[in-house]
Formats: sequence, structure tokens, C-alpha cells
Amino acid sequence: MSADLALYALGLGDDALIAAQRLGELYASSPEMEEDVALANIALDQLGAARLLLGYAAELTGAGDEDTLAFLRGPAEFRNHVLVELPNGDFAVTVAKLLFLAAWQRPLYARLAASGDERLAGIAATAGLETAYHLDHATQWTVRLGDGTPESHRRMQDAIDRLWPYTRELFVADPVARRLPGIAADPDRAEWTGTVEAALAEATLRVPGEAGVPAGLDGRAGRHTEHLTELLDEMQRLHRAHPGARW
Amino acid sequence: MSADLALYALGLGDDALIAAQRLGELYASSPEMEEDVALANIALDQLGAARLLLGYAAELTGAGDEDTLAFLRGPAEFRNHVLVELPNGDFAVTVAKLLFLAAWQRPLYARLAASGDERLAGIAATAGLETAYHLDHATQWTVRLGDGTPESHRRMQDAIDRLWPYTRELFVADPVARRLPGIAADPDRAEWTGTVEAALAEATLRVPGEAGVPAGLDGRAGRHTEHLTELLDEMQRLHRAHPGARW
Amino acid sequence: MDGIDELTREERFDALVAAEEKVEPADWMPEAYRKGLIRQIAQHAHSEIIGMQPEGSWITRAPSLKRKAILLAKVQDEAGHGLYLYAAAETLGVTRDELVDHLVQGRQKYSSIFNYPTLTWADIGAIGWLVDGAAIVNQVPLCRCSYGPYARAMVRICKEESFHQRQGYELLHTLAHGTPAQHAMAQDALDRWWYPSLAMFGPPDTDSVHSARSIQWKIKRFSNDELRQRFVDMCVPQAEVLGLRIPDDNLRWNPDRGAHDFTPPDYDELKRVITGDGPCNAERMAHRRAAHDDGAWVREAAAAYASKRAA
Amino acid sequence: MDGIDELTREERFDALVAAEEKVEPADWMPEAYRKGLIRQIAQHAHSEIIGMQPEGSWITRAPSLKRKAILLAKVQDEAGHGLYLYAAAETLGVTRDELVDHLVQGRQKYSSIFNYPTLTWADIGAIGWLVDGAAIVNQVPLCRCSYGPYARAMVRICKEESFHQRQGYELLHTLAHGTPAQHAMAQDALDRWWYPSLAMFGPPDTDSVHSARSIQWKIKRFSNDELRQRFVDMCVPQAEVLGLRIPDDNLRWNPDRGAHDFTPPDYDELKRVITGDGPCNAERMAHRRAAHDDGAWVREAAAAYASKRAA
Repeated sequence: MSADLALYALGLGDDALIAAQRLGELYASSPEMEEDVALANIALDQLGAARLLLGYAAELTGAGDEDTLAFLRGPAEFRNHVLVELPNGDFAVTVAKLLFLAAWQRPLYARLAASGDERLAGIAATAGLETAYHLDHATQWTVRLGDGTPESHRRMQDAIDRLWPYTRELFVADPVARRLPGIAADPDRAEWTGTVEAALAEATLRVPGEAGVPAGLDGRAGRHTEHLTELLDEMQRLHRAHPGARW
Repeated sequence: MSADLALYALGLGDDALIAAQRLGELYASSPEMEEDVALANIALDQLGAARLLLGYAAELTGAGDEDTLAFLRGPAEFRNHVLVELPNGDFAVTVAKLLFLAAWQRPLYARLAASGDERLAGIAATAGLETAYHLDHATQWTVRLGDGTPESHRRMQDAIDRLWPYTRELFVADPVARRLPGIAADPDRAEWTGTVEAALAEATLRVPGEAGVPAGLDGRAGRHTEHLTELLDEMQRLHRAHPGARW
Repeated sequence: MDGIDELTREERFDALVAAEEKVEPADWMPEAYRKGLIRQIAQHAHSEIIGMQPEGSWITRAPSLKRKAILLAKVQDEAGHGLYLYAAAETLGVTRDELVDHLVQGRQKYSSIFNYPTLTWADIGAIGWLVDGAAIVNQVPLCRCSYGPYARAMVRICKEESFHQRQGYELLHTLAHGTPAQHAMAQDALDRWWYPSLAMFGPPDTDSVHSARSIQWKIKRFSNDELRQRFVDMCVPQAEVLGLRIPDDNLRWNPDRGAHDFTPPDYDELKRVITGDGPCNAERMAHRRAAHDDGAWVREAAAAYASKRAA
Repeated sequence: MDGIDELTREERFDALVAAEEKVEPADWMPEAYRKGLIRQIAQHAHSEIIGMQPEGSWITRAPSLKRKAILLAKVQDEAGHGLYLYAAAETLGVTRDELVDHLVQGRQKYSSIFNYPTLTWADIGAIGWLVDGAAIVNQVPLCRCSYGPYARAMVRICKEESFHQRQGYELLHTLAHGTPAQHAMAQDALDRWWYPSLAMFGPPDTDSVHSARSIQWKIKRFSNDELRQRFVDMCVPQAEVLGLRIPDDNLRWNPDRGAHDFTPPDYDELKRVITGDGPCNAERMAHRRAAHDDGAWVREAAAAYASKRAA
């Protein structure tokens, strides 16, 4: 069971780590300086949760630490959902990714705060509070852009449409979670849909039609896009260039 | 002397290698499909010259081979001029970089074809023929963009202005070349200026005023911009991740 | 017009095709023949152009200068193939611009295989061996296709592609006989590219829409399933030499058929990838569109300059 | 207006400053004081904003998650410092938008140091130790500056910067005591950042344009050369603990002066870098301009949305 729990923590942690890494690309590039601060804040929250989750996974397997897991696994060993590895695109894409992710993380962390595994429950309780802010922030921007100018409406709708197929994967049953009753939690698709659809409605945006996960992709099983390879190339290079070094 | 000759060959080879690497980023992104073919062609020529020059440098020092030199040196050991490491920018920047480089390489290779070092003379003779095509291609685009639409004129002028300070470095005396009389050759600044100014005049573009090399940079002495670090990170990562492997 | 009625033209056309002679651009041809060829050649041209992307992204990361040069040259060849094929399609009365618009608007397809990601360097080898290999099996019969310009383009393309295939195979061979990490990388690439490569031959014969008439008109020579079988039989001994395992537990020699039995690819996945739902469809189109859009000012400048010179 | 003529106002202002009390936004102040402060605070704010770039590009490449988090937080702090400082400048009757326009148009400067490239991970340590160190030496006296809003912003900023400096020093210490490659990386960073850091204190006192009046008005408290000396004296023992060599053959303790003698930075280079000719000036401005331009549609949308809500 501790192997499954490690894998489960790793999946949640990888979602947070890769989301943080993408946000980390955006330093000093936001449309407003306040937004540079806000996005860095969200990146720090995600990175903080990732460190706790990866650290816990390493303890459970009894091998390595957060850095071993972050820097020495290959793309096929990463368990994050494909959504978070997709490139940032324009600001509307960044906002849409954050909306979809936070609408998924918030209720999931809320459930996990009551997990039978105390350590996981503790991590989820802290991270859950932060994701409420992320969701609020993403919702506000979605509304502002959707109901702003014709151009911002078009861009926001494009971003929603483009990312929509990748959200389906957030609700594909994870066999690892299945093997952890009372510890893992299922994401509630109805709640996610309710949150997202309410934001889109307020933003005067259209809800895209039903879409399947793009064929061949399955993040939790390590089947990723080439974007993850490139992201990890950049993230891991320095660490790997100095085997065994302390930083 | 053979140490100096190795350094001299390395400088020329690094110019060609880094130019090829930048062009290699542009696959399938040109404004016309014919241009995809043309840019790949130029990249292949530069890469071909780089392999001969790096291979010769490795032989002269008696250590390693073209790949050791390309993949296992750090940024401070690269001797290319800063001009070639600058990012591609828009198509006008790509054209301007190529114009400035080819206008420098063509007459220099022509002189080196008469070098007292037979091996270097042979490499220069072959590479020189190819750079005549590069110069012709870059000149044609400079003229077409400069004398095209108001937008293309503006972009081409911007590109020329932006890169101009970096061309000064092409004519800074290289102490290594000084120590190789009869073998190395001095680039002829008057000839370069004549070629470039004629192209700009036909393109209805303004020749920028005199500018110094940006302070602190000296490519031949290994003092580069951070762009070279990032370029090498990408280029060398896979090779370095598998020490000693054959490819 | 020239006193010969449609029926006679059709008969002459059929006779020409039956005699294995070439139909040339100036010849009369049935409208369905013309349209079908345009569709097929355009799809083939688009595949070359889109196919530059999954490999092209490894040019900057190739692990040796020799491999970098080989890959650059291959991607350049693909651009060249695209150009020949658009030119062949243009002999049928469409322009390249129209076809590229169809591609960019998603109205014409390209090979499903280019919607799969290239995750490691070994993928460059697997693409050369399997994807170019499958393309050659598909295309060699097209060198005898009834439409002259297409047949001639295919002769040149097949020659270059068999060169690419050998290079890909050799790359994979080097990895498979390299360090354990390199071997694992090669096996992983084969695991991921095997079924998508089988799917390149299209739906099974029972479901294939265009096949029958294409065969009658000598555009196609063999059915999808025949070509797929030929490809499997070709790959099995090559995989043995590589020391890699084809990821199919049901793969075995069937002495009765004189061929290998094998697990067919997932045709539902194929259908989804073709209709736009593959792992990289959106990326590939976005890259193509961005190149097209970003280059608009350059094409306008070139046109403006040309018209000034002409004036 | 309120019956007090300019001379009396000026006398009251001088008395206030002489008494070490704070000038507040509502107080009368000489126009040259106001303009000089705007120039100085804006330049300081711009430096925070531009200063995010050389470090920010290493967030994605940090070699451990802890260092990644520290660096992210530091770059976030710099954005926050920029915001405080623009707000302090706004109390003097300019808007942030005007100041940002001045920056983007190249009409106002930022610290020359951010025009040098960050070539390796060790540069992040060197920037923390030396650049933040020099900033603190410069800024600690500004916490007692005569203009209240600026002084208060500096108190908060200095506290965070001394935290950043300790983290940078600790990073460099880890490298300097790590593998030989890490040690070499640390030494190389010191070699490259030493003189540009010395140049952060500005031209020598003999050439300094704004100093005299700034000191009289208690904006500045010490001359450029006094601060530079203080910085050198602070760094020498720290470099010893690091086990790194400051790249200056003339550096030695002078018992008569009770201070270190040292080679001054190349002031001609400083002048060239300030006037736009540094290794990265063009890049930094291009990045800032691109962020500003790319965000225009977002700012327009936010404004349109706000005015709809207000209507």
C-alpha cells in the first residue's frame, strides 16, 4: 500500500510541480506588474505543495528525496496530467489552464483533507486553502477577459476551446487511487463542471462540446506530449550535469 | 604554433557551428516553403565547415574530436563572435545576421584559401564557394524587404540597426591570428563595408552610424551573452547526459 | 469541341490506363480521377510539410554533429518533397496556395502518424525505420501510378526516403547496441511507434472508402491490408537484427499463409487521430498556422518588390 | 495662496530637513528637490523591474526545488519593490504609466548592473552577495532620507534585500565548498561580477553630477566613493570565508587609511553601459517592451470590463 500511496502522492505532486515550472517561465512578462506578483505567488504555492508531496513520496519508498524525484526521473515516469505541461501560450491560455487546474485541485484537496492518511490530509489542508485563492484569481481574469473587449473575448474563448479536450483526463479513473479506498479521493466531475460553467457564463463565454482525451495521451500512466520532454530538459539539465553535487 | 592554429580554426569553426545551430531552430517556420529549403541548405553548409574546422582543431591539439569540442566545452571556451549567438528574432533579423556574417566569411575564406597551412587553405576554399551563395541569398532578401512594403522596410531597418553594434567585433584584432603570419588572414573591413553598404543602398536602407562593440563582450575571448549559455544548454544536453556513449 | 464525345474520351482514357501508359496533364481525364488525385497528392504533400515538425525539433538537440547534419538534410528533403508534390498537384489545375489554405483551415488531412509526439532521440531512429519504412511500402507501387507527374515525383521521393530509412535504422541500431540506457530508449521508441506505424496503411480493407476505384484506375496497386502485411513481414527480421522486441504478443510466423500473424492497430484510435483528436494535432496545426501568419509580411514585401521591378 | 511667500517656504523646508524631520507629500518642496527625487526613485523602481530579468531566467533551471522556491520568491519580491517604489514616486505627482513610458522609451535609466549577462547558476549567488550587497550599502542610508514615503519604502526593501543577500552568499558558499566544477563556477562568477558591482556606486566623486545637492537635502548621506570603500571593506573578509579570490592584484589592507586599497572599476565602461552600450541593454529593453506590448490587449480588456461594471 505504501507503494501505491507514494504513486498517488507523486501524481498530485507532479501536477503541482509542472504547473509551477510553467508559471516560473513567466517572470517579468505579465500584462501588469501586479500580475507578476500574483503569478509568482501561485507558482510558489504550487511549488510548495509539490515539495511536500514529492518529499512524502520519497519517504514512502525509502529512496531519495524531493530532488531525486524532481530531477532524476524521465518523462515517462512523470505522472502529471497533460494539461499542466502544455505551453503557456498567451495570457488567456495561462488563465484558462489555471482555472481548469484550480477548479480541480480545490475540491479534491478539500476531500483529501479528510483522508485516512494523516500526512496526506495535512498537506491537502494547507494546499487547499491556497488553491481557493488560485481559483478566485483565475475566475476573475476569465470574467474580465471574456466580458472585456471583442479581442479579449475571442482569445479567452480560443483558450477555453483549445484546452477543453485536456480537461477530460482530470476525470479518468486512476487505478492507483482505486487501490487506496479511504485514503485517496475521487475528483468530483459535477462540481468541477458547475464551477467552470458558472465562470464561463459570467464571462459570456460558450461551454465547448463534449470532447475525449486526445488519443494516445495518459499523463498518470506516463504518456505525455513532447512538451514535457522539453520542459524537463530545461528543468533537469543543471542538476544532472553535476551528479551527486549539493546545491 | 599548432596550439595557436587550433585556436584559430576553433574561432572560425565556432562561428560556423553556432550560426548553423541558430538556423537549425528555424525548421518549418519560414515565410515560404522554398525558404525552408534555402535556410536548411545554408545551415548544412555552415555545419559542414564547422565539422571540418573543429575536427582539424582537435587533431592539432591531439585530444578529442569534433564532438568533444562541440559538446563538452562550456560557454567561456567558445570563441564565436557574439553576432552569431544572438536569437533569430523575426525573418528580417535572420536575414541581417546572415548578410553580416556572409559578407565577412566570403572574403576571409577567399584569403585563407591561399593560407600557408594547406589543410586550412583546403577547408577555406570549399567553404568560400558556399558563402558566396549565402551572401547572394541574404543580399536578395535584404533588398526585397528593404524595398518592399513600408512594414518590411521598417523591420529590415530595425534589424540592421539592432545588430550593427555587434558587427564591430568582426574586425577587432584577434591576438591568435596575429601570431600566425602567412597562415591566418585579417578580415578586410573596407571590403565588408563596401559589400554591406551597396546592399543597403539598393535596399533603400540607411547605414547606421559608427558603434562600438557592446561593453564587456568579446566572443573570441569567450566573453559571451547569456544567449550562448541557453543555446549550448539545448545543444549539449543529450550528449552530456550519456557520458562516453556512441551515437 | 474537338468532335469526340465524352464516351469515346472515357474509353480512350480507360484504354490508356489499361495499357499501363501514363496519363499526362494535357490529357482528358474523368473528373473523379482528377479530384481523387488532387486529394491524394495534396494529402501526401501536406504530410511532408507537417512531417518536418516532429523531427525538426530534434535538430538543435542531436547528440553528435554527424547526426545533426543527417537530420538537417532529412528535414530539408521533406520540404523539397512537399514542393515536388504541390507542383505535381498543380498540374491538375489547383494552386499551391489553395491547397495550403485547405491544410491550414483543416479541410484537408495529412498522415495521422505526425500527430504523435517525438519524446526522445530514439524516436528519430524509429521514425526513420518505421515511418519512412511504411511510407516506402506505400509509395513504391505509386512509382507506377497511372498519373505521370505523380509517378515521376514518387520515383525521386522513394529514392531519398529509402536513404532516410537506412539512416534511421542505423541510428536505432547504434542505440540498441549502445549503453543500457540507450538500448532502453530504443525499445521504448519501438513500443510507442509500432502501432501508429501499422495504422499508416489506413483502415482495414473492409472499411476502406477509396480503395476499389483507385485500384481500377491504377493509382493504388495493392489494398491497405496487403501493404500492412508486407510491412510487418519486412520489419520482423529487422527487429531481430536490432535486438529489439516488437510489442505484440501475438506476432508469429504463420507457415500456412507464408506470412506473420499480428495484432492489428487500434482503428478507433486511428479514426480519432485522423479526425483531429490525436495527441499533437492542435500543436502541428498551430505551428503551421503561425509560420504562415508570421510570414505574411515577408510574402507581401516580396510581391510588392516584384511588382515594382516589373513596372 | 496661503499668504506665505516662496522664500519663507524654502526656509521652512530647509529647517525641516536640517532637523532630520520627514518631508511629506502634502508639504511644499523645491521643484528641483521634487524632480531630483522623481528621477532617483523612478530609476530605482525601474532597476527592480529590469532586475527581475537576469535572475528570472534561472527560475526554470534552478538545480534543486529549494533553490527554485528561493529564487521565485526573490524575483517576486523585486516585482513588489518596484510597485512600492512607483507608489512612492506617485506621491510626487507623476503616474506609474508615465514612468514606465519613460523607461520603455529609454528616457529614464536603470542600474547599469542589470545589463550584464547571467551565464551560470553561480551568477545567481554572485548577484545576491555582491549586487544585493552593494544595493544595501547604497540603500541603508536612504532609510533616513528626508522624503518620508521614499524612506519608508527603503526600510521595507532593505529588510528583504538583506535576506536576499544572505541567501545569495549561502548559495555561493555551497558552490565554493562543493565539487571542483562548482568551485570553479563560483570563482568565475566572482571574476565577472566584481568590477560591475563596484561600478554600481556610480562615477568617482570628482565626476559625480548630482551628489552635492543630494547630500545637502539629506537624500544622499555619503559620497559614491565612501560607499564603494565601505562595500570593498565588507566583501574582503566574506570572500575569505567563501574561499574565493577577488580578482584584484592591488587589493590590500592599508593600515594608514584603515581601509583596503583597491583597483577602481573601469568608469569608461560604466559610462558606455549606462548610455546603452552594455552587453545586454538591448535585450533587457526588448523584453520589457515585449511584455508591455503583449499585455496591451489584457489591460484594454480589464479597463473595458471595469467601465462596464461602473456603468
